[in-house]
Amino acid sequence: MLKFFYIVSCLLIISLIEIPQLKKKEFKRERMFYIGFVLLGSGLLTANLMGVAIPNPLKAMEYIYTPISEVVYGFLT
Amino acid sequence: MSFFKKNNTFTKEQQNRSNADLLSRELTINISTIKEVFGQTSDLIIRNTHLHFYEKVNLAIIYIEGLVDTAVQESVLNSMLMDHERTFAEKGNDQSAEQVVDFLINRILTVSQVVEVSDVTEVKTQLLSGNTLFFLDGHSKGFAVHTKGWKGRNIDEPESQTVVRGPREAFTENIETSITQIRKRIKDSSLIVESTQVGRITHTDVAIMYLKGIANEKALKEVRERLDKIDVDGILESGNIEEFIQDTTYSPFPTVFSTERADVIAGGLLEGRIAIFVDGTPFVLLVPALFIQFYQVSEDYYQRADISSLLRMLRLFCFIIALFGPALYIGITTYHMEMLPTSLLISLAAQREGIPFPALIEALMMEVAFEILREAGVRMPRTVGQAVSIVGALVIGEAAIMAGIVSPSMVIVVSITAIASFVIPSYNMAISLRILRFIFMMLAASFGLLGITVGIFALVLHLSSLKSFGVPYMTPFGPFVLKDQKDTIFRLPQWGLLNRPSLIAQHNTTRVDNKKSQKH
Amino acid sequence: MKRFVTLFVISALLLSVLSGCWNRRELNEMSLAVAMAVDKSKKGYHVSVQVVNPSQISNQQNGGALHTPVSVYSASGKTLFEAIRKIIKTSSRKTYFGHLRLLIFSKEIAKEGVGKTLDMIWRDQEFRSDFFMVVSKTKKAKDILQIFTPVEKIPANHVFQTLEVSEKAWAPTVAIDIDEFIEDLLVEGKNPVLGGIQVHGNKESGKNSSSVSKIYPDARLVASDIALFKKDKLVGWLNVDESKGYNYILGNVKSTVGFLECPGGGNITMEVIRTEAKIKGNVVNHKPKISISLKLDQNIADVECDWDISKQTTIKQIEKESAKKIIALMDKAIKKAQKEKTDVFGFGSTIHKSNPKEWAALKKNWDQEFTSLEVDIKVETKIRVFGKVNQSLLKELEE
Amino acid sequence: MLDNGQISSRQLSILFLIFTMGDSVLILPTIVAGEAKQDAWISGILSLFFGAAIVFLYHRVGRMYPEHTLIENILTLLGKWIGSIVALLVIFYGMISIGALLREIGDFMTSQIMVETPITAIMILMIVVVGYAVRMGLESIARSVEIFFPWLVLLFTFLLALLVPQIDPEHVKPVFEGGIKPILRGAIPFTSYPFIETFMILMYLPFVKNKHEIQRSLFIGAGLGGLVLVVFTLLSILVLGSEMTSNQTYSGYKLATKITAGDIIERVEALLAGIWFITIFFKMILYFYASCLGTTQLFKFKDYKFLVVPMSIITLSLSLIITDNSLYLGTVFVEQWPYYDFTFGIVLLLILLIIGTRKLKKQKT
Repeated sequence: MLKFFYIVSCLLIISLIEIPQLKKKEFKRERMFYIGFVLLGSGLLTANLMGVAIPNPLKAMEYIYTPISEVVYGFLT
Repeated sequence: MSFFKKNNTFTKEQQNRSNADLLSRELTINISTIKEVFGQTSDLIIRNTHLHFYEKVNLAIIYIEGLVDTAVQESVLNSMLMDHERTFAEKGNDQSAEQVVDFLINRILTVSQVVEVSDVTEVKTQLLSGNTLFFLDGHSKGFAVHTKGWKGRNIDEPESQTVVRGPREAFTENIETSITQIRKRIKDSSLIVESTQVGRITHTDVAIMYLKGIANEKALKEVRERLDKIDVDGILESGNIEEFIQDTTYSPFPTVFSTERADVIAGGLLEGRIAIFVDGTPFVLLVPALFIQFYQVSEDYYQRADISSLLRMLRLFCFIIALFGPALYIGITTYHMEMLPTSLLISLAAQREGIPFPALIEALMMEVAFEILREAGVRMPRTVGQAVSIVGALVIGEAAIMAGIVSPSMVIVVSITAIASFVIPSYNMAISLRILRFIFMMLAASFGLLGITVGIFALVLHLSSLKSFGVPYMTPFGPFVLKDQKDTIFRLPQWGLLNRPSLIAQHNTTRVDNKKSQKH
Repeated sequence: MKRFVTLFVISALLLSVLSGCWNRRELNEMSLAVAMAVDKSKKGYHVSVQVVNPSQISNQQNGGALHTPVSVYSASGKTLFEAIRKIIKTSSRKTYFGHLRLLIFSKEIAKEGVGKTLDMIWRDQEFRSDFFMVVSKTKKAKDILQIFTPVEKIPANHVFQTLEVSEKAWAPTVAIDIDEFIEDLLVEGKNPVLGGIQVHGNKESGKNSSSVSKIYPDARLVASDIALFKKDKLVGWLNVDESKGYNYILGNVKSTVGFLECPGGGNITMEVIRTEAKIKGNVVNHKPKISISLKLDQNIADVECDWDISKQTTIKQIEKESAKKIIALMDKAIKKAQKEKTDVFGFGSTIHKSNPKEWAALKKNWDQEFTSLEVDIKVETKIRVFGKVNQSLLKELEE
Repeated sequence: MLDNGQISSRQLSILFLIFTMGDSVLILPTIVAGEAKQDAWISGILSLFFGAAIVFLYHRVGRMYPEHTLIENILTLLGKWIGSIVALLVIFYGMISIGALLREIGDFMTSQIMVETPITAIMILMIVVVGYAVRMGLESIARSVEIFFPWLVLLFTFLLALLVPQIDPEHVKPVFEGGIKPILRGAIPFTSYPFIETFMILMYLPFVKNKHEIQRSLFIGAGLGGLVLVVFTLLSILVLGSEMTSNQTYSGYKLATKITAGDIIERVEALLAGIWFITIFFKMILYFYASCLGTTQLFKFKDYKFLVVPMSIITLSLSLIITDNSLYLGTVFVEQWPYYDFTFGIVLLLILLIIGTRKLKKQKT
């Protein structure tokens, strides 16, 4: 829990410094993306730290590539 | 003489700027204007008299006491008030005021330089720079006679950068003396001095010096622009200038080199660097400055090449110790004990028995105590300084160990680090190491060698992101320039140093006529 | 942007400082284990650890002889790791194994197989691989840790150095570290060996510090013999001669001593200074064959008989005799290993390397093949130096 | 150009060399020795030839539009819709690679050196520095890699010199025991980790000053990097033996523990871990920079620097998500990851090359 607070407060500080800078330059789209990305990232991070199961992208990769791998290995043994 | 020439163009510029307060033809009005400008200051001397040879005209001699060289001034006054009647009379007695002035300037005043002044601002500057002003009644221009000269320090040995072999001549606070010291060393017409004044109130003389055709034009333009941009009431030391013109403010590393040694500046100029002189300080700035430059001393070029190469390596080694010494000790003894030989580990462990603090706190305590001692030693009068060091040595070296607060090995580490940091020739680089050392200690205490590695990573990234007047700070390591390696960590013998650093000089990098360049 | 950069650095620093020091161990918060002994207990393992008392070792404090230079903690547990952790119950500090010098297995454990035990040590990152492993010939391995040793204050160091030096200058011992042991286990066609250690003298009084205050201590730790393993199980021992033979075969001998009986009574002693062994494998008609050739340089060290060694014929004879003797030693070792059906010499792996195709067929039944393996030994000795004198004193006295 | 920095061809060589070595220098010998046993080094030499072909492919793809990065190529050649999706996949590839690398180094640290330190802390420390590097811009990265390079060479020479006495030539025997198949099996990871994974270098080619020297730089970088890996693999086998090499999770680290030089230089593996740190760090930085730049080009942002913080948070969470334990990642690295690399590093690039050459031909006629 402490870790979580720590990370979130760090992010908050960094964001508070960065967002005004983006505002100054009139980067509107960039600002939206920034906020979106940070929220997505910290959401994932928090969920992970809270122990929520998140689908693992490697599982998808495993699903796609295992047949290929097996074919190649079958060929080479 | 280029300096003075440049000075003239400077005054012309100023003329254009302030046409508002032109001088009057009436002498009394002029005098009262000046009195008004300076207020009731008592060192402003105004003498009303008239020329000996042309009594018709009233004359005022104005100067500020203490700023003028009395010997020069005396001779000037002498010549003015002396009997020139006969020579003058030859030309007829009813001359116009212009002719009088002409005669006065060209025939009588036996000084190097006379400048016409026509407005009040200029009067102010001239007076304040120590010149003596003449005003003739009925003439709308005054004349500034060069009588500058106030008591300054004699040329002394450098205090901050001492050498065993090499010239013992340091700059003084007087900018003209300093410039002369370089001129004396580089007798070439390509040595250019550009003067300006910086500081709205102090009007400090600042001069840029470079070798035409050798110095990097881009950097030169940059220097001029940055100097022009400075807008502040006062410049008291070259450090003020340095802060205004450096590339990166938030970096512990200096990107401007400063020295009080004339030979270092001369050497830098020959490499194509640009020197910035500031009146009132013996420290002259040299740009662009590279990281490695702070680990070289002028003596390296006066000693034998092999010896100075070894000494340079020693200095870099000391850089590593000064930066990482305590951090490595903390990191290894608290995280990587397997790296120590067993017997050493046992003896370290024995020393640490009964020490109440963790290694980090122990090291911090010692380092802070040492920094206090060092600072005290610098600020103390010399006679008291001795006492401080004795007390310090006793407190740190003996009592702390006896009391069981720190372990002897920590004392060894801290003192070696301290001594190593004294080896670094440049004071401002040594300071940056002092700061970084603490950061590395923290990193080592929380992540061991990993923390140090990560710290080194960030440090190198930071260093390679720095630039000094357009030249990457870490040249010639990153970007790597093979040709320039000959004078960085190693120094080849003089016959090997035929090229100037390529990123600094950029063109005209050959030092010698190629036909004659080979050794025999 | 620049402000951001500085903030980035600062936040990184804060992170590192505030997050604390998880892995930090102060030197005075841990005890340094130098030797570990594993015995069998009813439940599982009985682990004893010899830790250093730094203040007694260091040169600083020479006063207090109140404490011993090392202490032994022990605990029992179902698994090795549990037992090691249980030691904390008796010791005030966490044990640190990064500087372990010696790992002793009791005979019982070795017979049951050390593989189980080794896994934890092999896996754990704190254990390095530069400690020696030995099998205790004394019944309880723990006893070995309790013997005071002279000169070297830390007994583990004493044993470590004994093993290291005696492997170099006295052939019949081996100093095996965990890397070598595990490599021998993993390699096809090779079985590992370990050195043996035992206590000579009075075990009980050797545990008292008064033992080392005598010039001749009551108990001494002696490295001797070689333990034969089949896979990870102890199956037998090589005695002094066989151990020597073993080392000759593997070319481990750097220097040792051998003697011959003179024809007219008395002995002549040779110092071996250089050896070079080559093992070659071959398969003829599906029958594996090993040939060993050994080249050996000797010095004459001690002539205690009246043999006339100034003659070249005598020297030739000595060379021949000593070669014969060494062949006998090697033969003995091989015989013993064949009897125990364990290929500690790696003949199998030699065959594997020279004839990989044949090996595929042989390896299934290698233990059986090994017992009837034909080994051809060739030894070539050369006498190089005769010391400061040429003729023996006895011979001179005769005249 | 978003970053108006430029790198010299020399800096490109070094960057590519370190990119090639990357994490391979830590884990590759283990994986390859697991397949090809004592013939792993032959796999390595074989892969050098495959690698040369692949690097040639990179060069050809980069040469089509010398001013375009990979993402720009994808967007122009594959059309708006397909292009955007493929570009997103490539960016995701970059990010998940950083996640995997981060996890790898975290696992390495927590299993070998600092057991009690939470992996998150180590990974945060790493990503902070990587992000810092990306913020500094390409020129700074290139300059710092030049500064690190001599140290890398020094450490490597040191390792090599001190391990030569430990070599046992018997360990490479018997050669060709299992025929060619195990060697080819070993060559799959040996080709994919150093050579195919580095296709992201195409994001950097437009920034090179001397375009005509790109080919040379790429070959020098890949050649030297590959050679180092072969030497490393051979060394692992010669010193540790193939059984031990495949038994150790980090054979390179184990190799460093073997260093002894007369009781003076011993137990220096924690220092030599610097080799792996430098290379893995730069691999992460190169992926990170490429991903940021790619995203910027895909969405036509004006600056890439603001992406650093959000991207680092996402990669950090990715590295936590992708695996529960180090073993799973290990198996994926051996079994599936090479083919994942293959899809992007070869299939995608070949498609781009074919479409690109056709288009260029059409423009000419």
